[in-house]
Formats: sequence, C-alpha cells, structure tokens
Amino acid sequence: MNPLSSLPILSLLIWLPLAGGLGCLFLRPVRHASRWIALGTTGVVFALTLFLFITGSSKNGWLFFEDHAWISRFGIRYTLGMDGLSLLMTLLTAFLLIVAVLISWQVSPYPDFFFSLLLLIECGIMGVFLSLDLVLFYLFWEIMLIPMFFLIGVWGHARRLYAAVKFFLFTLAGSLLMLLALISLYLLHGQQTGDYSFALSALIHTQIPPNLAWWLYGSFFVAFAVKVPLVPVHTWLPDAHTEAPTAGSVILAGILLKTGVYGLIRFGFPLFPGPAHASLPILAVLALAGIFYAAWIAYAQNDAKRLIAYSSVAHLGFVILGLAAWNLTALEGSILQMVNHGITTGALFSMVGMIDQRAHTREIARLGGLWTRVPVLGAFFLFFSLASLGLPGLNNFTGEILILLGTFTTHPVWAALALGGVVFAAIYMLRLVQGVLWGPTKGDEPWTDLSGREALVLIPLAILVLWLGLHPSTFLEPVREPVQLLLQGSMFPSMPGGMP
Amino acid sequence: MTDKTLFLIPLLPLLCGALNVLFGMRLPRQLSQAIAVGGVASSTVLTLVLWPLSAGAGTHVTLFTWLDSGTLHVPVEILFDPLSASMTLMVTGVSTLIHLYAIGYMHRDADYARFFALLNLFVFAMLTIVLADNLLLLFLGWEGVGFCSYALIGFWYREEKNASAGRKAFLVTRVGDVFLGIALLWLFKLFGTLSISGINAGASQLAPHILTLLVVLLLLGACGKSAQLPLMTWLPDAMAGPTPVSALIHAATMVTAGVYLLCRLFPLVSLSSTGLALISAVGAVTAFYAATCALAQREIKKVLAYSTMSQVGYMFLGVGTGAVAGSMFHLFTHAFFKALLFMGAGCIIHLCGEENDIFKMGGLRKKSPLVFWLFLAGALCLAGAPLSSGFFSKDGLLAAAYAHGTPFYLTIYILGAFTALLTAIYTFRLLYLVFGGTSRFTGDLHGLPKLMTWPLIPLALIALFSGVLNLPEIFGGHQWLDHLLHAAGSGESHPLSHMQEWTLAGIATALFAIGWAVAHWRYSRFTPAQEKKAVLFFLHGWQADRLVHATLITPFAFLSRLFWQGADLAVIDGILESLGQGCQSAGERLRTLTTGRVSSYLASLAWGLLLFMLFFLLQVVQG
Amino acid sequence: MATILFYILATTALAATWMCITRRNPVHAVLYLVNAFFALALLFYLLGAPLVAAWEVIIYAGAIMVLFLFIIMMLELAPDQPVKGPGWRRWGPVLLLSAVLLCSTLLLIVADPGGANGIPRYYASPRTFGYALFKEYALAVEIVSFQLLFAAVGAYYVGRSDKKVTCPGEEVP
Amino acid sequence: MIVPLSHILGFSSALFVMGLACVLARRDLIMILIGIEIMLNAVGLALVGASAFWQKVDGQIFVIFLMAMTSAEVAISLAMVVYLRRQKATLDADAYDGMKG
Repeated sequence: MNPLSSLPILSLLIWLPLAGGLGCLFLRPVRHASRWIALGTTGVVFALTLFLFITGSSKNGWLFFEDHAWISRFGIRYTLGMDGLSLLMTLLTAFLLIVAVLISWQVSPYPDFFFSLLLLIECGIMGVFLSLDLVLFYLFWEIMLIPMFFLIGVWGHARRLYAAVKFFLFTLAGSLLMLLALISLYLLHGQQTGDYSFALSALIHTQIPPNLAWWLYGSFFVAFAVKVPLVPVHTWLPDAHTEAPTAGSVILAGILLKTGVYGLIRFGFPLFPGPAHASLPILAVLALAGIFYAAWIAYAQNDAKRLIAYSSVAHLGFVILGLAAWNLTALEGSILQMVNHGITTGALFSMVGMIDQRAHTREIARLGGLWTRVPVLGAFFLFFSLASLGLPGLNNFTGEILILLGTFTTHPVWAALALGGVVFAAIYMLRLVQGVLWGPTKGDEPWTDLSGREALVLIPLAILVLWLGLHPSTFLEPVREPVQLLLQGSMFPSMPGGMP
Repeated sequence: MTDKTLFLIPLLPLLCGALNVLFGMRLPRQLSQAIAVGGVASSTVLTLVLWPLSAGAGTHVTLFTWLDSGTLHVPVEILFDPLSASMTLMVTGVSTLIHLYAIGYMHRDADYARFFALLNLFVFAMLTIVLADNLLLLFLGWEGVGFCSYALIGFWYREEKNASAGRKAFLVTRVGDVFLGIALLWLFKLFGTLSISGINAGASQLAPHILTLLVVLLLLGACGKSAQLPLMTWLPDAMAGPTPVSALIHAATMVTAGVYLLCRLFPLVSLSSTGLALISAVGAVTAFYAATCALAQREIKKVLAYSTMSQVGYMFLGVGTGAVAGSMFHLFTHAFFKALLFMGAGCIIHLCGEENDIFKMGGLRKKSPLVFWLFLAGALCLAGAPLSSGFFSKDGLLAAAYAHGTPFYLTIYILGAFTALLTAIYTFRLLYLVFGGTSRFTGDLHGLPKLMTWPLIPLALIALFSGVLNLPEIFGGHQWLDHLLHAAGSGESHPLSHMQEWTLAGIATALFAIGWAVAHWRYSRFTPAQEKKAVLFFLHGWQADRLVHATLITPFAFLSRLFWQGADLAVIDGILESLGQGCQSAGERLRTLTTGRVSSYLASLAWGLLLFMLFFLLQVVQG
Repeated sequence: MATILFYILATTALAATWMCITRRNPVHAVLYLVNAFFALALLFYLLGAPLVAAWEVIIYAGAIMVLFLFIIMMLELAPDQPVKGPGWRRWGPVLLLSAVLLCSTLLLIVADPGGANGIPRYYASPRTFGYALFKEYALAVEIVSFQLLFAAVGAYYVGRSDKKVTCPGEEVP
Repeated sequence: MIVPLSHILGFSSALFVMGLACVLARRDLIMILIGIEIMLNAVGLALVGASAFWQKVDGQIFVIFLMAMTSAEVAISLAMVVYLRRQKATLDADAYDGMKG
C-alpha cells in the first residue's frame, strides 16, 4: 500500500504552493528568501508528483480521491480526484513551475510578490487539474487568472497593461459564460432529481433537453476555446505571451493553454456527450484553421516571442484535431502533444528570455549570428526549434504522428491537410532559427554563454525532449485508461470513499 | 554475437556524433577527427563482418518499442537483407573515404567539431533509412538526413546566402516529406502496421486505384529527397555547403534515398503499372532537364549538382522499368564516381583558391596531373565511356526501358539516350574548361593536403571498375548484383537477345563518342561567349526558381502579412476593440446624466416617485 | 370636540408649512416650521401618542430647529434685504409635479375602502411604550444609538476647522 | 374615534408633497434640509395615525426611531453645510457639482 495514502496528498498538492506563496510574503525582510522558498516549494511539489507518477502510473481508476462537504447548503463539495490524465498534467505543471522559478531567479522589482504570485498560479492550476466539483473547478479556474494578470501587468514588457487587460477580459468573458452554464446545469439537475449538487459525477447523469444542451455546451466550449486558444478567439495569446515576463510566458504556453483542453476532456465531453460529438467536425475545422492560419501569421512576425506565441496556436490546433478525431490513438496523441508542447514551447520561451537578457531585443531582424557568440546557447536553441518543428526522434513528432495516424484512420482528409501544416511549421521555425542563429554577428560586445543556472533549466528540458521523442510510452501508459473510459462515455471508475 | 549487434551499425556513428556534439570543442582536433572517422569506419567494418546475416531473406531485429497506442505498434526494427546490406556497405564505405577527405578539406576551419558531429549524425540518419524495417523509423532517418543536410549546407552560416540555401533545401524536401507522410498514414490505415516487410507482403490485396495513388504519393516523397521534378530546385543551391558535404549528401547518399525508398517498397510499387510509368517519366524528364541545365552552368559544383540530378533521374527511370537491381547498380556506381568527382572538384576549387567559376580555370592538367587523372576517371564514368562502370549501369537501365517495347517506354529510352549524349557533352565541356587549354586563372595555385588526394585513389579505382559488380553476360559477367538483389523484387523481365544488347551497347558508345566530339569542337579552345538568352535560361535551371518565387513564395509572404495585419489585427482585434469602444462611448454618453447637481438628482427622484404612484394607481383602477 | 380640534390643527399645520416653504428668509421659514411642528405635536397627542408629542416639541421644535437657527445665524445666511426667490420657471414644474403626486396619492387613499373607517380611540401609555421599545426593539435601539454616535463623530469630523483650508468669510484663529 | 384614517393620510400626504416641493424648488441648502424635515414629519404623522388605527404601539416606536435618525441626519448635514460654506462662499446647491460625470 502506498505509504502516502493516509495523507490528503491532493490537497497538499494544491495548498502547499499557496502556503509557500504566503511564506514568500511573510519573509519579505529576509533577503532572497522568497526565491529559495519558491524553489523549495515547487521542488517539494514536483517530488510529490514524481513520486505519485512512479508509484501510481500503472494503477487503474482514481489513484487518489478526496471528498468533503464544503458548502452543503448549495450542494458544493470539496471533491478532488486524480486519474492518469490529471497525474500527467500535474507532473507537467510541477516541472514547469520549477523551470519558471529558475528562469526568474533574478527577477526585479518585488521578487517576493513575483514568486508568491507564481506559487499562487501553481495552486490554481493544480486545483483545476484535480477538482471534480464544478464550483471548486470554477474557483480554481479564476484563481489561475488573477495572478497571471498581475504577472503580465507588473513585470511585463512595453505594452504589458494592454496585454494584461486583453488577456483578462478574454478569459473572463469565456469563464463567465461557463459559470452561467454550470449554474443552470445545477438547477436543471436539481429540478430533475431533487438533489442539488455541483458534483461532476452527479451532473453527468442530467437529462438535458437537446436544445439547451447545445447552449450549455456552447458556453463551456467558449470558455475552454478561449483558453486553448482556438481561432478566432486567439488574439489575446500573442499579446499576452509577448508581453509577459519569461516565466509568465512559460506558464501560459506550457500549462495554462492545456487547462482549456483538459477542461474539454474532463468536463465538456462527459457533461454534454450529445452536442460534444456533434461538434467534433466543427472542432476539426477550427483546429485546421488554427494550424494553418496561426502558422501563416507566425511567419510574418518580427518579434521572436510573438512568433513562438503564434506557433503555440498552431500546435494546439494539432491537439484539438486529435480530440476531434475521437479515437484512442489520436486522443493519446493529443494528451502527449500537450505535454510535448509544454516542454518545447516552455524551453523556447525560456531561451528567448535568455537571449533577450543578453541582446536586449527580441526582434529577429536585430538578432543574428548567435552561434558565433554563444554556441552552447545556440545549440540548445536549434535543438528546441527542431523539436518544435517536429523532427522525428524529438518529442513533438511523437505527439503529432500519433494524432495524425489516429486521425487518418477516421478522417483522412483532415489528417492530410494537417500534415501540410508541418511544412508551415518548418517555414516559420527555420525563419526564426536563421534570424537568430545564422547570419553575420551583429554588435561586437562579448556575451557570456550559458550560465550554470540556465543550463540547469535547459538540460532537463532537453532530456525530456529526447525521452518523449524516443520512449513516449512512459507518459502514454497512465493516460490509456482515462482515454478509454472517455471514449466509452463513462467517466467514473469505481471511486474509493464513494461519491455524494 | 547476437543479431542485435546490427544496431551498432547506425548507432556507432550516432554515438561518435553525440560525443562530438557534447565534447567536440573541448577535445583536441585530432581526437575529434579520429572519433568521427572511427565511428564511420567501424560501421564499415561491422557491416563487412555481419555480411553473412544478410543472406537469403535477411535478418530482422527489434530493439525496443518506440510508439505503442491502440492498434499502433511501432518497434525500432531493422531488416538486414541483401538490398539494405549492400546499400549499407556503400554508404559506410563512401562515408569513410569522404570523412578522411574532409579532415584534409577542413584542416583550416575552426568549427571542425560541429562539422564532424553533423557528418556523423548524417551517416546515422542515412543508415537508419537504409536499415529500417519500419516506415516510421525510416521517416526518422528521412527527416534526420534532411536536418543534417540543412545544417551542413548552411555550415558557413555567417553568410546569409548559405543559411538560406540550407533552409530552402529543408523546406523543399519537406514538401515531399508531407506526401511521404500521407502515404505513410494511409498505409497504416490500410494495413494496420507500418512494417515495411508487412506492407510489402500484403500489398497485392490493394485495389489498383489506391495503389496508384499510393505510388504517386511515394514518388512525390522520393522526388523531394532526390531532387526530381518538380521538387528539384534546392539541389543546385545546396552546393553552398562544404564540398565533402556535397560529395556525401548531395551525390552519394541522401539524394539517392528516394530511389532506395522506391526499391524498398518495390513489391508494392510494382503492382501499379501506371505508377511505374509515372516514375520512369519523372526520371527521364528530370534527367533531360538537368542535363540541359548542366550544359550551361559556370560553377563547377553546380555542373556536378545538375549531373547528379540527371543521374538520379536515370535511377528513377530504371525503377520505373522494374529494374530494381539495375537502379541500385547505377546508384552504387554513381555514388562512387560522383563522390569522386565532387571531391576532385573540391581539390580543384582548393587549388584555385576557392574559385568556383570554370570559365576562370583551365590548364590544370599540367599543373596538377594527379587531380586530373582522378577527375578524369570520374568523368569517364559519368559520361559513360565504354567499359567504365557508368557505361554498364546506365546502359543497363536504358536497355531495361527499351526491352519493354511499348511506345511509351521507347520514348523514355530515346529521351534517356539523348540525355546520355548531353551528359557526354557537358562532362567533356567541364574537363576541357578546367583542365584543357591554357590557364585563365589569375593568382597562385595552392597546395593540397595529402588527405585530400589519397582517399580519392581507391575511390577512383572502385568507380572505374565497379562495373564488375553487375557485368552483363555479353561481356562475360554474371550479373552478380541482379542475383543478390533478386529477393528485393523485380518487375516482369523482358529478356533481350544478345544481338539487341550489342546494338544498344553500340548506340551508347556512339553517343559517348559524339558527345566527346562536340565538346572537343566547341570547348577544346576556350572562347568567351556572350551570354545568349537560351544559355541564361538553362543557366538558371529553366527559371524554375523564379517561377517558384512568383507563384509560391511571394503569395505566401503576402498572405502571411495579410492574415496578420488584415485578419488578426484589423478584423478580429478590430471587432473586439470596437466592442470596447462602444462600451466606452456609451459610458461617455451616460456620464452626462450625472450632472453633479443635487437638484437634478432630486428631480429625477421625484419623477421616479411619480412613476411608482401611477403604477399603484393603475393597479387600483384595474383591480 | 377632538374632531374639530384635529381639523383646526391640521389647517394650521398646512398653512404654517406653506408659509415656511415660501419664505425667502430662512429664519422666517424656520420659525414658521416651528409653528407647524407645534400643531403636529398637538395632533400626535390627539392620536394617542403623548410621548411622541412631547418629543416632537423637545427634539424637533426644541433642538433641531434651534440648531438650524444657530447655523443660519452663524453663517449669516439671513439676507439683509429681501432677495429674489425662485421664479415661476422653477416653481412651475414643481407645482405641477406636486399637484399630480398629491392627486394620485389622494386617489389612492380614497380608493382604499378601509380608510373611511374612523380611528378608534387609542392611548399608548409611556409604560406600554417603554416595554415595547426596550423589549421588542432593543436591538434597533442599540443600532440607532450607534448611529447617533457615528453621527456625532461624523459631524465633529466634518465640522472641525482645518487650518489648511482657507475659509472665505471666516476668520481662522 | 375622531377622524377617518383617510383624512389623516390625506393631510400627511399634503404635508409630504409640500416638503417635496420645497426640496425641489429651493436651491438653498438650508431650505432643502427644511423640506426634508417637513417630509419626515409627514411620514411621522402617518405612522402615528396608523398606530392608532391598528391599536398598536409599534407605529409610535417607529416615529421615535425616525426622530433619532433625523437628529443624526441633521447633525451631519448641518456640519456639512458649515463645511461647504467654508469651501465656497455660497450655499446654492447647484454650485456644488464636483461629482459631475
């Protein structure tokens, strides 16, 4: 038996970062205390998730489950559950948060606030990936939003306020729709059964009139689509990613975008199977539009960060395409691709941050010849760019090929078109690589190559890129059972402790 | 020694490449070079040692499972059969010689570690293509060579032009890769597996139209890598890379990967006669196209690049006629003599102090006889001089086309034969301009490092005499390669009578002689000709680049800007921003309601009271 | 007798109020209002509310109105010579509105049949009053007392003379 | 029993409307406050009438609360008058439009 099973380990995953965040604030007078607290907290959380991953990834059903009454008057419960999918997502979150802390090691001003906000975001994201009660989910969903708003708005680049407000309004508009929908779902379920509850396990049994189901699904969908983001509600993303501080971009691209996809998988599809299945072709069209449209726009960008931001939209298009294909291989590919994208794009954003620190510009036209000045950094940059454009053997390829293989078996045309998007990916990525690495060196002041701390960030990322590219089964096996259950339309395996 | 040792063949170069990637710059130059050469050389030795494993149906080994999801099961598996074994031997052997040559060639470049690492990685990727028994693994190698080619073409990245050439190569081949990828996805859907042996075994159950479509997709994929029409524009530009790279990647190995792919999947490809016809048509037209372009080139490496394209076209032509062994034979001989030619060209360029233009050379025969003889050996093979290897291999392919006897294949034969004439012309043009006459070169001749010449000597011998590998019976041979590769599959054979074979050989000899004569008449004495329009047309590869630029690149860039500025910023953000503006202006207007004067507030309060009163009154009246 | 007294007092109160709101001099207005309040206090007494009547006199007429007077005098708001009051342009709509409001209210009152009944005689002794106030409404009393405290503090805060503010028309010591 | 309830209510509403008219028509802050006092008293009258009508003491208690609140209000508002008078030399209510949007 798991020695940790007596601990409320899921709550620990959520509230430990919050405690760390408060610690950062309380220990403000101590110089540099906050960064060590942040590193320690994220490290502990990562160790926990890693431990869970190693011990629990082969098990079936809910690996961990917590359920307590919370606001019983409205049937709101504090229900947390972790299956293979949540496990993978929490692992990714915990890992990227360490990266985020390390790359903002020398952040200024207000490092204590910065790190406590980072930890607050971790708390929110963990909550989103673990909650099984809709109100709890919504709560964490909003908790994620607010610290990110401040991260962008306070520590961002030149147009940070515009970007922060845009990000906030887009996401909030979507999530308010979701709030409306979940309340009406709650009322509907209560009227039907007399059991007023926000528990996901209860609500999936609601009989929704088809017309209303479309509206409710649409509201959930908009909330998630904004987060993913799908064309045409993606325009917050380039601004937010570009203006955010490096850690913010890493978290945004690496994790926050995945919460949208996760929401669709965990809530959107199980709650509204009818409209969800009927909307798969729409999803596919949006995904394909994203793949091409965003890749096309990415080519025109001058700002390296913005280019990578648009590439995120294109990559998430692949993820959504796998979802739309709706079979085991494609779905597994989608989930794998979420992890892949988190790692590659996280790495690329970190690297642009490092380059920005040295060159004081992110404009491709003003960079160039970096290989001469900082060969090690250049090699890493090339490596991650290749991963991003889907070179086989590196991580993005495995995800993409699973998605494409899965999609082709059911929808050949979608897959064939999406494959065309791969060329587009090569076009913009190579433009970026050429602009940054090749060409004559501009300026002649000497730069320091990769520092130890930066290497500490990049080497694990690079190892993961290779690992995911060569042996993705490690990360695919935990999600197999959740995906199968999802495909069967049954969401909940037997639950220890029982459901309300 | 277990079968798994076979994996060492590709993994040794990978290991050595990785060593050079990680520690190359910290190692002394000699050690770094030794690692690189050692990796490739040990692969060669290993291939020879393990050769017996390829006997019969070959050896099939699995290392571990790469991808596993649902019905998808992709193991890392290799198949060491006669086809892949012979190709492996050629790749490793030629690579070893080229690596040695590269040590000499790069002796003054400070970035040797990157160069050798990439070269080793390339060999790994190429061997993966060759040995893979799984299409996805093959695709890994396929993209891998694409990347290495990209990085090596742009090796001297400080010049924007070189980096752009690399990028172009990567992108154009990737367009082909997309088609290969679609074929791969489709094959998985049809067969539920990506194993090459499995696909070849089950191919006969497919409907003809699906087969044809598959072959077209595979052909397009192969065209990308092998620089065949219409995806050929990248190869001439790829000459921006260092010469060993051109020799290894753009002559001997990578560009022939397309041919190899078609041969590997020949049991599938051969089932579609339309597909086969298309393959040979593409091959013949490319061969002709490239030969015409080679006639007008001024840069020595570009002449060779176009000749490579042309010779690979021959190989395609051969695959299309069903002569797998013949194509592989030409692939091998071509690899030998073209590598030789490129390395010779590297020596020439080095001698002339990085001068590329053949119009500015001349008279090198007396100045560097060794290089002349080496280059001549390669050139004779290329031009198809009787009894040289190129003569046998090229003749074999043309004979196979002729043997079909249908009007279509006769046309192919005629086109091929005419191309052979052009080949002889441009080869001797090159020889005369570089070595003949008097020197037009201004400046001092540089010395050559030993390592740049002596790897060429064995290569020259192999190139000249590799014809014995598949010597036709009329010359007393046993067609050894044909028998070896019999298992790889071959189309329906159309045996020719000895009389016909002698006739075809005679025609080939005559074409060679005519070509030599024409070149002698025109180029034995250099006359600077004015640039005619036709010459320029051929010089720029029939303006293919300009066409691509006008029809694809310019619209792409334009649309890119349009989508960004027009759609994303103007329309989507515009709509949302106008929504925000609307809210704001509504607020502005509502703002005037708050006059700030107590009296107006009180008045509105009174009016509200009145409304309430009237409402109650109304209720009273109604009730 | 009481009925007649009611109408007399009501008429007095209305007249006094009318005079009050039409005066231009605030001092006069306040005096008229005090007059009206006395009439109201008597009315309260007639309606059986002796305590309320007493407080009406003590608090309203006695305290609040005097406070008004003090303020008016302190700020020297009473004009030396008659000033122009609001003209018809201001009074017109107000009168119209008031008339409509009054008419509709009266209509509402008339429409209710219960209103025609007479009021039974009633007398709330201070004892009853006290019991109800401090038992049933004890909490409200506490709240109101707090409110008074806040008002006192607020009035002090607002009214204290801040030396930094230059006060036109007032000498700062 | 002295008068019908409707008469008391009618008288009370007449008082109230007069107070309202005063508040609306006058611009002098003092006069506006006086208008408010009139309105409050009108309400108090209605409450006392209702108290008698229902034979319950609660209405009267409400008047007590009303008075307490009025005194609080007057205390604050007269302090405000003093304060405003210091800010500007006038008590014209329309002169104070600092909250204009």
